[in-house]
Amino acid sequence: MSLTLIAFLFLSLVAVFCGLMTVLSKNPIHSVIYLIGCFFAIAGHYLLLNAQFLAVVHIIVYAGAIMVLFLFTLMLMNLNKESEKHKAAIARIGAVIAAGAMMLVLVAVLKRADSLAIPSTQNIAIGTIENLGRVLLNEYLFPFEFASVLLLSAMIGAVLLAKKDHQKAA
Amino acid sequence: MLVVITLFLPLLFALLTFLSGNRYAKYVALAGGAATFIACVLLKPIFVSGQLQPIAVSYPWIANPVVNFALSLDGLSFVLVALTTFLVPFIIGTTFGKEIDNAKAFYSLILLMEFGLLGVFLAADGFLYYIFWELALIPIYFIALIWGENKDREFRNRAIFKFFIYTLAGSLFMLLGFIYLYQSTGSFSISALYNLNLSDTEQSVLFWAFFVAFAIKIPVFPFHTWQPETYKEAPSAGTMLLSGIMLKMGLYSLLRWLLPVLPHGVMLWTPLVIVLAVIGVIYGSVIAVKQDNLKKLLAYSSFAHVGLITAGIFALTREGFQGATVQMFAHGFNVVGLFFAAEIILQRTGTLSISQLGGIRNVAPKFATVFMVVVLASVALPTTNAFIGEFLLLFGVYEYNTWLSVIAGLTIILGAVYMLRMYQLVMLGETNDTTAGFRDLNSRELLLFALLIIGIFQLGLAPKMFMTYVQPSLDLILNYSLR
Amino acid sequence: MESIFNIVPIQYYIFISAVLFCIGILGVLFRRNSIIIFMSIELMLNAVNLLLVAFSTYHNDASGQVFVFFVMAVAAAEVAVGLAILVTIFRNVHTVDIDELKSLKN
Amino acid sequence: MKTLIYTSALGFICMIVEMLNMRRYIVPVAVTGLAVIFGLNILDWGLAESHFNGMLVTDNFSVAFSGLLLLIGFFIVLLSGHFYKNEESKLSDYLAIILFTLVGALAMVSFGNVAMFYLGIELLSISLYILAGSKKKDLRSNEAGMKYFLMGSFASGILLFGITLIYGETASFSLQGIASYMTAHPSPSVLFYVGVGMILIAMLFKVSAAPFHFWAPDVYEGSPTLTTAMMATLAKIAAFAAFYRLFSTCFIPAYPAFAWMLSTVAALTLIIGNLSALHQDSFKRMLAFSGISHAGYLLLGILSLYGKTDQAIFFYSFAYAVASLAAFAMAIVVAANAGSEKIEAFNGLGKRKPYLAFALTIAMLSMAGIPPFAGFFAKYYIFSEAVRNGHVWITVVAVLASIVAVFYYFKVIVAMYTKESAETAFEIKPAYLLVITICVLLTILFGLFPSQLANLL
Amino acid sequence: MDLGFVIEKSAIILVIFAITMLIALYSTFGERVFASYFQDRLGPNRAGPGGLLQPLADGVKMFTKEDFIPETPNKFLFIFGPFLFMTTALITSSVIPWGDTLTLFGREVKLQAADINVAILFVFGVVSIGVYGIMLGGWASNNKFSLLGAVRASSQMISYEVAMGLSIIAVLMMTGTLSLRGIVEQQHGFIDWSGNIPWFSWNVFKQPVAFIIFLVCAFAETNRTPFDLPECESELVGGYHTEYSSMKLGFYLFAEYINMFISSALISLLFFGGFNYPGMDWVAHNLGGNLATLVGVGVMFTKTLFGIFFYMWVRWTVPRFRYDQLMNLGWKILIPLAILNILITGFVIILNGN
Amino acid sequence: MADFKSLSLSGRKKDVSDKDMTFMEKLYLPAIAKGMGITLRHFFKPKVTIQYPEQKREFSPIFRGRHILMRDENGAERCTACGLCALSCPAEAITMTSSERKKGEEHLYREEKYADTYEINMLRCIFCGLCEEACPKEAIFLTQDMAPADYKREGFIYGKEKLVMKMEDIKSNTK
Repeated sequence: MSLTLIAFLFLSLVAVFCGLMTVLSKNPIHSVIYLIGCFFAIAGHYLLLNAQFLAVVHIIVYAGAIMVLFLFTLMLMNLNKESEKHKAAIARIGAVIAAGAMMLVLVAVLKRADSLAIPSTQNIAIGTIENLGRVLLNEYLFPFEFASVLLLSAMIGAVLLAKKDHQKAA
Repeated sequence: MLVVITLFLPLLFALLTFLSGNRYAKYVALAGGAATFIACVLLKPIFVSGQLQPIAVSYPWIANPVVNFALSLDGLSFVLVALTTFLVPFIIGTTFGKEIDNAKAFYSLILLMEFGLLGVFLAADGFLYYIFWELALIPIYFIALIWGENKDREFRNRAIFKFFIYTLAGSLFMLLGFIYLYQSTGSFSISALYNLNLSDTEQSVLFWAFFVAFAIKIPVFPFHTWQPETYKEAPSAGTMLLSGIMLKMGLYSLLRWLLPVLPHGVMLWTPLVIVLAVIGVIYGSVIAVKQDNLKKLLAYSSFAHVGLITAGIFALTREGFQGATVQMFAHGFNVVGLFFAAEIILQRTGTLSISQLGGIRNVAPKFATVFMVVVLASVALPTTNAFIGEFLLLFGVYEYNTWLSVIAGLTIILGAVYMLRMYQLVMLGETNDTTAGFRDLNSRELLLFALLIIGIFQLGLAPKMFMTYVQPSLDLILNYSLR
Repeated sequence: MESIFNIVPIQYYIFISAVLFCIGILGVLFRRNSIIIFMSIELMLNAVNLLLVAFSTYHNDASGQVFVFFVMAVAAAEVAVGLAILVTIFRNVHTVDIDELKSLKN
Repeated sequence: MKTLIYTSALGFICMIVEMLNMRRYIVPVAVTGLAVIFGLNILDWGLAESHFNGMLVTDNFSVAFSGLLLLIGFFIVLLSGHFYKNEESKLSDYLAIILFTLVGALAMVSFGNVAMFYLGIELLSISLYILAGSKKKDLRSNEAGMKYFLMGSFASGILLFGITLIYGETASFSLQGIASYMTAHPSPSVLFYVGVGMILIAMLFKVSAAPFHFWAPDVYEGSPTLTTAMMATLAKIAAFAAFYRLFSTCFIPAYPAFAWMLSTVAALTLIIGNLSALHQDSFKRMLAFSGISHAGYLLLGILSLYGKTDQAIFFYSFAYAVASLAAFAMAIVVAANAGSEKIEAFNGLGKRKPYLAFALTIAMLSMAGIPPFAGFFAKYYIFSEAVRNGHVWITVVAVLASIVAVFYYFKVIVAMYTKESAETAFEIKPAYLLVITICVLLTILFGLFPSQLANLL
Repeated sequence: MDLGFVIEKSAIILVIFAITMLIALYSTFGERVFASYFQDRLGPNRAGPGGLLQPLADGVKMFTKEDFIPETPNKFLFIFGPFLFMTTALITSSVIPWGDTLTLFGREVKLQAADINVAILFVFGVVSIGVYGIMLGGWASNNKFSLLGAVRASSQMISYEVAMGLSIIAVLMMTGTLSLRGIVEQQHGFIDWSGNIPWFSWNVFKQPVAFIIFLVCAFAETNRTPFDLPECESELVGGYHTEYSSMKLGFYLFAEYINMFISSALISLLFFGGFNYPGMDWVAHNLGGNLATLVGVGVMFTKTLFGIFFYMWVRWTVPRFRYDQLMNLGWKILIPLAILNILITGFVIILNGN
Repeated sequence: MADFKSLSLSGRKKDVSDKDMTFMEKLYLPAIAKGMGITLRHFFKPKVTIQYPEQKREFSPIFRGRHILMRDENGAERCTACGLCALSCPAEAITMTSSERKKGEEHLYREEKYADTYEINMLRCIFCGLCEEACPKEAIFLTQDMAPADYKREGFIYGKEKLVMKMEDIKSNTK
């Protein structure tokens, strides 16, 4: 067992555990924290895969912005009371079976994907910011710009929806 | 070119009628009907050295799929076009005595329907034919829906809707059939379809795609269930359109679009169809005997008659074809006359229930006379038009199968039974409260009946000329059908 | 540099992300709290991102990692909008339980 | 390409116009802008280029669908001026979002790279989530937004997983790259099949095909009607165009493996959509189910992908779009006047407003597929392609389904012409009249001369 | 990984950790002293000579106070909050280059714990995690004031992180690297003679606008006056740490000073040339590289300490913002300004490039 | 009353104005810099702190501090417990009980009647000096000392043990 494999297994374990706990925690705040843990594990995977830049961006965006928003919303709504009712037992069992079956199918099917050859070398320059920037702003320039329209639309929308109307409802 | 004008005149007048406003709508509509009739008369195909020359025009219309605006007028088409163009102004004329609200819409729908009907009879392109087939359906749906007689709105809506769904369902399968044919030939043109050679399995499946559509329209047992209700619920003008002309669409289509196109399919299923048709004949007649509602009785009688025509067509003999054509024409006149009479009764007495009527002859002798003539024509008294038709039809069926013809022949007896019983109950006997104040025919109604009766006897006494028109087309169709 | 996939086969990455993805699906089906459903969706997206990066390294192709940026941008936008919708609902009914949202069922 | 850029620019312009305090010019500016862009779009006809390293492709397919989407956008913008009159201060926001939705849709019909496809579908969806939930005080709207959002993002998660697996197999995101990989490797590994399957499922979610349709009726009913109109037309058409482009260029080899699935889904969609529409009281909900069933017909077009069915899909989309826009415009008008979205609200319209009733009748007839309206030819083309590609049985199902469809479309017609209602003032804004008239005219025009449109592609 | 490397790094980490703690410790003292000086007072001067042992006394006081945990459903989070806040504050110091290379025992020793190529992003990432400490702590306190403080803190930090990042981008466009060491090394000396026109090499002269934005954002990120809304006593009775006592409170307060220290260090690295000083070449040439490096370290610390002083200076000058003013400043002024700055920088770079 | 608004008692009144600020003013930076300058100036100003235990401030000659109950030159208490001080006290801080002088106590109390207990609540006392003025026997005075701090409230109720002049101070007093 090389160090890398151990790291991989550890990170995977953490990711899966945190992922499961995200789903199963009763308290939404705990879910958020587990999810952040999961994100850290995934960032660790990115580092293993030599995508340092992405790892950091992942942390900034997901842990630093998105999850803060979640937490923020949860706090505003004050949902710490663990008052969530469970779905009907049948629905829950159904959900577990459905997801489990999906997983089984995926894993079983993808297990057959052993035809993928192992590449002999790995270009460590791929994940550097220079290289990513080059690809992003040459080949993917247009999607990059397009994403800005997307973000703008989301921004307008979020303001539109979340802002309270000041005029009295007629 | 004239054929195109004939076709589009009703459409033009439909627009004019709609624009002319409620007050003048009926006159404009009548003018339109008359103009179309005149155009039709002018259109009369010509004989060149004893041979009838079909008129054919074709303009490219849709490039994908290849659809041409192709019209063709041969003898068979001409007969039906003539029937249509004659009956539409007649039917418009029958409505003059009645206040109709939103008259402009009513009359323009009638003319629109005429447009569709003419299109069906004239189209020489499968797709065009299909479009006209559907186009004819929509106006009659609205006529029946909006101006229907019965006060029970829900019931009426359901009945009319049943009719619509039935016909539409049938026609959609026909569309599928056409699509399939188009995939095989790459063309919708009638000549291409006539010369198509499909395998027997294909033909036998396609047969049903087409036959169901036609059978519903005709209607053939067991596709007839929409008919009596619809006839009863529709306004009389609508019923006349339905029974007088629209039925003929189905019969005409059998001759024009089914038999020659899918001869093997037809061969395969003929026994079944004839049996169904004969069942329809007997069934319709028997039920008719027991009817109390005049319009429903007429509807079942009509059902019985068209059953016989269908049987005649599917006998695939010369006589059967001839009889079918004659009877189509004759039935158009007769049934319209009957429904007109029913309409008059309804307007004067406010009821169609046979049991409530009686003794009208005592107060309205003129009406009693013309009604008698029409009733006799419809029971196929010799010298009337229907006699020739029924005779030829029975002969055709006889050639196919003796026993069937015997059973079908019962229709004459049963027809006489229920028609005369009806006449007796309605017209003869003692006058009662409902019929006491029955006004006799006015001059307009008399004129209309006179026109009708002339038509009845004209065909009954001199069928020869009629045959000369129709025969070449029938021979052609027969050739293709017996391929 | 020697490829990491000599030590950790690419299949492992496919598995781990498939498992995470399914956990996300489980969350969507299992929970009633819409915020948690929402988080489960984020988990699904992250599973995908992980796989994208793995494939990107595997193919020595940077476009996979670039795609991850787009996914992140989209996720951020989705979160903004989704939470805004959540807040509007919460203002009206004071719950985020999706099974309570039944006014549209006939 | 130009189309897409100019449309997003138009969105910005709308916001700038608001900033300059010229609120009453926003709608005219947007409408004019869209008309100009429509013209510019047509100028691209016949080009076959790709831009920005193959991110965007201009070909006849994209130009035709862009034109259609711009037309829809044009109508929606026309209607929006009055629709949002109570929230005038937010008009520019709404308009900008509507235009950005349009941009997303445009990207979905002209993408040359999966990245653009993904971003386009997300821009479209996110904007629609916003619009769906935009009636803040209305719980139904909130719910619609929430449901649409959860389902939409769930679907995009699945879509992404599919895209990733495809990337894992082919090492490329560009359609060209994937296609050339496929020609080089005719028997791809299981990754590819799973990927295509997941993309397929996600797309079925997005186009609300059964059994992934459960969100659609609720969302359609709860959203503001104009948004519902956008979802039913703009979003659905863009999704189908993208569906077609994606599958026809890249995934043909994997296609036979999924044909059974698609045909099952199409059949289910047709059956469920039509049968559920039958017993709806709400006009909007009825339209929602009818939208589901129309998705079933369009799926027939996708199913027959082997032949070149883009013209059939295009024509169907067009016919469906104009007819439903007319219907939705009517729904808005009637709901504004009668205060109800039930079918009973249409009672007696035939007497009170014969023209509107006539227009709606034509729209309904067209949607039911009755000649000579555009909807008939749409169905004809779809059926004909399906039959040509040997999918006879599913076509029979489709025919049966379209018979069922007549039932609910005619419910409205019957209500308009035979039911009575109290005489109340009935008011209609010119913009609505204009949109309805244009839609009906187009329906009739392309019913009479369908090949002009169908032969475009 | 040879042993020498491990030892070297361990030593550096230890030293940096110690220095960081020490400086933070004395910042608390400095705060009080400077506060009194600005108010014409003397400040604490009793504990030890000149009051130098005051921080220790404070520490002892903190440790010996009662460790009180309020009635809360989340005891774990209540404890976890200050821990997280402290940890993230400390982690940041690992990527900061405190000096140039030192040659010891034949080894080139970089005075930095880790020279990673995405250092700035790393800092941002860690800072963005730091907000959880406040949020979780404030939320877990089960107290309205704490919650309000936490909510304010999180929204404020997220908002200003955007402007901060944007302002940095303009700098990064010029430097072309994300490595802090790289950025510092580009600001070599004081005056850059390499170009056509000699110009100051420190970034503050090239990017004054970015500097100002960064500075303002740094204040907001560290929750210092005038942006100390999350903990303002007059409104929120201490904000997110109202319920905290003993060492957990100490952690919060302490972490704030560490943050201050780190952000000052960042400012001096990014804008004031870090360990560069005028005439360093001359020193290196004449007095040896190691000495020059040591001077550099001194310079670096001087700059950093001045930064801390500046924090305190501002604290006693500028009054606290209102909440809406804070958000307006962040979103409506700083972010557009930063974007404008990026645009201008971009234009200048393009013009220079051609 | 017309210029009531412009009336300024302190002479430093400034009219509030909401006029639009100029761009430079809106920047705030000059103002902040100015403010920074002011604070910095204060940083270097001489400090005003008096390090109390070591350094003390001069008291004013009229400073009124802790009370003292005087003895005469023989060491006898002057107070006769007449109660005028308590009466005059606006804060009602003074309470006392009186007793008859016994035989043999003349060296202790100057008059026949004396204060058995005499308590001043220093928490209430406002150091106005009215008791001093009211006293007909010149028995109570306010000194220049300050009342020291205490840990408990009870400690601030000064009884005779704290109030009465120490014997060793008599000499200085007689001067």
